[in-house]
Amino acid sequence: MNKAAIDNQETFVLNLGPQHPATHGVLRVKLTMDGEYIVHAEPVLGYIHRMHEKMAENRTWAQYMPNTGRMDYLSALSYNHGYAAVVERAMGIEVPERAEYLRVITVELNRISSHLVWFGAFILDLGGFTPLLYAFDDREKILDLLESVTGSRLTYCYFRFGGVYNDIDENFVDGTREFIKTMRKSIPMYHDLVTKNIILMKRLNDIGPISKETIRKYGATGPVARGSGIDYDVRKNEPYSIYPEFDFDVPVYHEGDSMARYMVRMDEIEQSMRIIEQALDKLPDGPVMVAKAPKIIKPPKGDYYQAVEAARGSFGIRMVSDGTNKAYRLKLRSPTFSNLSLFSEACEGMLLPDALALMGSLDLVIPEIDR
Amino acid sequence: MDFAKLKEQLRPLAILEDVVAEETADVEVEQEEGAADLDAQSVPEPQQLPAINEVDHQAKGFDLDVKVEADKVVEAAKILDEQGFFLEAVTGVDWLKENQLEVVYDYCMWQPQCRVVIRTRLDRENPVIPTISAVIPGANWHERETHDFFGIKFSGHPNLIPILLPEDSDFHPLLKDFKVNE
Amino acid sequence: MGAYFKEIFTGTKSLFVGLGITIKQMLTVKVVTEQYPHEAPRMKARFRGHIELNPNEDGGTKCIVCGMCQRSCPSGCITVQGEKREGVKGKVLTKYQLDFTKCSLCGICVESCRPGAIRFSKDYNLASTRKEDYVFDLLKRLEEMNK
Amino acid sequence: MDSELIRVIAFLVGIIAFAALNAAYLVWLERKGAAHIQRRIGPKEVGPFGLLQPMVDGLKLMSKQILIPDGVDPILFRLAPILAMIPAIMSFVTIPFSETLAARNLNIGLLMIFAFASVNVLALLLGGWASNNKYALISAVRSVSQNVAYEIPMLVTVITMVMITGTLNLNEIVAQQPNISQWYIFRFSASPLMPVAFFILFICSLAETNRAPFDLGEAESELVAGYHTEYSSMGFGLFFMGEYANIVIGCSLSVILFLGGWQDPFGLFPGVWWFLIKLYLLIFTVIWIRWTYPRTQIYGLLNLSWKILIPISMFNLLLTAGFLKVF
Repeated sequence: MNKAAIDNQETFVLNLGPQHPATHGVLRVKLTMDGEYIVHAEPVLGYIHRMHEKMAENRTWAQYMPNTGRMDYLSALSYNHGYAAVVERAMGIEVPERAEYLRVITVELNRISSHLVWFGAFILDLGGFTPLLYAFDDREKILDLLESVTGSRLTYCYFRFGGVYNDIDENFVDGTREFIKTMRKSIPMYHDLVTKNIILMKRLNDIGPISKETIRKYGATGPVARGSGIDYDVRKNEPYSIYPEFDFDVPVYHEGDSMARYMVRMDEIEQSMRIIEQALDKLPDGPVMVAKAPKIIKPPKGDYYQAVEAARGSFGIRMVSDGTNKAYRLKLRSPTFSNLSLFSEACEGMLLPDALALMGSLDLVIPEIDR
Repeated sequence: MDFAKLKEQLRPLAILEDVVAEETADVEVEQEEGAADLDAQSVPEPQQLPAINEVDHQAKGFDLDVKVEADKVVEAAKILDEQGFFLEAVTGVDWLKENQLEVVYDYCMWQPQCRVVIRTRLDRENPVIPTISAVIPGANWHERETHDFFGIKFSGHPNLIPILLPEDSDFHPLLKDFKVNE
Repeated sequence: MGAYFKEIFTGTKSLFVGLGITIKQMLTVKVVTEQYPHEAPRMKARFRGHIELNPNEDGGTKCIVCGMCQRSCPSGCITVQGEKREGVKGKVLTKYQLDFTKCSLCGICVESCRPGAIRFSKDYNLASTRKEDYVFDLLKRLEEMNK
Repeated sequence: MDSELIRVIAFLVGIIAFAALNAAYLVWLERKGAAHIQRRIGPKEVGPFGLLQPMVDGLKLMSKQILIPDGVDPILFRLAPILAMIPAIMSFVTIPFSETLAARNLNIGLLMIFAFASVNVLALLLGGWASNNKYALISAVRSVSQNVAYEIPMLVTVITMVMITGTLNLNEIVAQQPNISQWYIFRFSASPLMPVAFFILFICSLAETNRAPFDLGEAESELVAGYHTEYSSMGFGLFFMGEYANIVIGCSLSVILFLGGWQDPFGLFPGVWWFLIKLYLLIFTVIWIRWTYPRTQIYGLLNLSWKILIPISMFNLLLTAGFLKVF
């Protein structure tokens, strides 16, 4: 913004990260600062790059499933879902209805837990510590529920090609209903404690506005896009699994500022709960695994694409199969990679704390960016 | 968005390609296949159609598949950008046997849902392709990533340094002849 | 001017509401944390710990040394060895080693095992300063379990 | 030795011991309070209810090596933590814990406290500057602008108080409020805005001591640890103690000026316990506030000061002057 300042060398470079409390992981942002104003920001990525895409080429299709959950440790199931769905699409596997319901229930639970962590961490970025622990308390209930079904708490690896690997029991259904009841009570509390707080409103309203055009040019998706007035949700626009059977809204806010993104996510928690409730009501009986599951996974030649709505946006998998038991090429399109790429443009001329609020509102999960 | 109009706009960009008999399976095409293989360099036969194919979304996950020459990707990006598409990802595929590198651009539109794939093949020895980051700034990082993984050079790219790999890396791990040390 | 005072008023009110919520949490909600070393968590029935050999009725192993687990493991952390013995049909398991440093607890091995010879253990309390401690000899573990 | 000297030495030792112990146990209170607000238990392993935890923490801090990083200004770097501590301790000299329990019953006690309070900001500035660390420098600059902004409404409010009380002597101010109806916070005959004045003073003392939600200086999610990023061991410890001592001073002032100091609310048994009860209730409020709100932003903070607190305190000043003239 301030060209004169750069020319006169009145700027300095501030290294935000790779180890910094606000970057939630090992992201480094090279900030050129004019006082506390950001002249230029350059995110430096790749500190936990693991080359998941090469691993896909060295493992069988089934063996790669655990990897997908490890990309985004907060909403691992969405990523499992995307991967399972693309292989099923290629092989033409019909997933039993009950399995689809279980997928939706668990993915939506996982989405709520992811948003809760984001909520806590975002307020932590803004200097409020307590909401983090309230959010973690609520999330703990989800983790317990998911653990009772999948067997683990973070990297679930619950889906299989053609279904899920375990059926749920009555306890899970009751527990989920119980959880939704308590969550319905918690959300107004969060709104009273955080959303309506004048300090928070002052910090988020009109901070970091992102225009519709910027969103489109950078390919941002998910709550970031929906906070800028773009009504795009893969679950609605390009329905997969059994999402068309549920009645839910896509929260859209038009302001484009950090508050809008915040509100989108808070509203999404409510919508996810609605989906879960409907799914529990309609849950059909039947197998959770396709009866004639192919023993050896060898998708036919060709390339396939599948997008799913992960907690952070549209997660896409482009797979190229050469008809063998390993992927020829597997491209993982992670939503936060695109979402973060607009940060550099959006934060120019902002104060450092505002830029961190903006960064927090993008909901970064670094392993997912770096893959 | 008018899908048919978009197809018309993209049609001139697509390379001409021998039609592989599929859903448009005609007897003529089948006859031509052998002939086209014999002299691929000859003047395009009427049966060599532009490589712009509508794809069954249910089966493949995208709607339009366009093969273009490397120097047409910018033009394609402009057309799609004007139509309101956004760029999902840029990536590559290494076709070692054919000694070619494929660059794939995934475009998507929010409403109505439409996914367009632009793909182009490059020579593996000298993979250079113009950048589309001037048209779509979001492509910047995706192209850097593709450069990291495949060594594809995006000419005109403002900042083609490694993004995910270490800044001093000189290897391209997604090439098929890259050896993985287990 | 009206908006100015209104903002002061609503803002102050929101601050007091916040204070009310936290003090209510402090006074009414009981502690939810688990006092870990004093009270150990109970693992869920499906908890995916590291694998262990599933004993049959007489304490032996059900393993038929087919090697499916070894092949299905994405990380290559399972080593199975067996040998032919006289008078016994099929192979006899001589070594079942799990390199837990590489294991990602995905559970594919357990699913791939047709005789049901391996299962998840409930161990979560794994800590050591040496890497070698995480190379488990599951056959030995089975013997110890039988004692 | 004459008794006056013994008295001074005894009080000095007492004050330093009080400041140190108080800081240690305020940390304990802070951790416990935060924990229970957050549905946790907090320190509980060392001693009953974790009461020995602050002692052990203090020992740990003292036994650590003082690291002086390369490139720092060696003199200023060492000076800053001391400078953070001294004004806080000096201010204690004039605080009347009870009618007789005060090191010095100064006529200009109020003035002295504010004089030392403004020195405090120098410590932050020096610490931030000498650390040769960009985060610390940003933090120092923020702290200074914040302190300057909040000194004004604070002093205007205090001037209002001085106009009402007619004295700068803290003990006399307390003596004027023998029971709850005569506490200055409820003295509507002096000015109908007295509770507002109390809030302004309280908010300002929060801001002056860099406490949440005004802790821009050590905003840990932005500036790592602010001006004491580079400090280790007791260098950090002194900053820490200084901060808590300042909280005590700020809250004491509020108690003395508005809540009747050591006076019993019912006018029965005045004494040091009443002062301590009021003081710690107010300190608990400070802690409670910290664990409730997110941090303000620098312009929000300055807006609050320049657009809200200063006009209101100025108005209050005029109003009080008018009331004094008329009644």
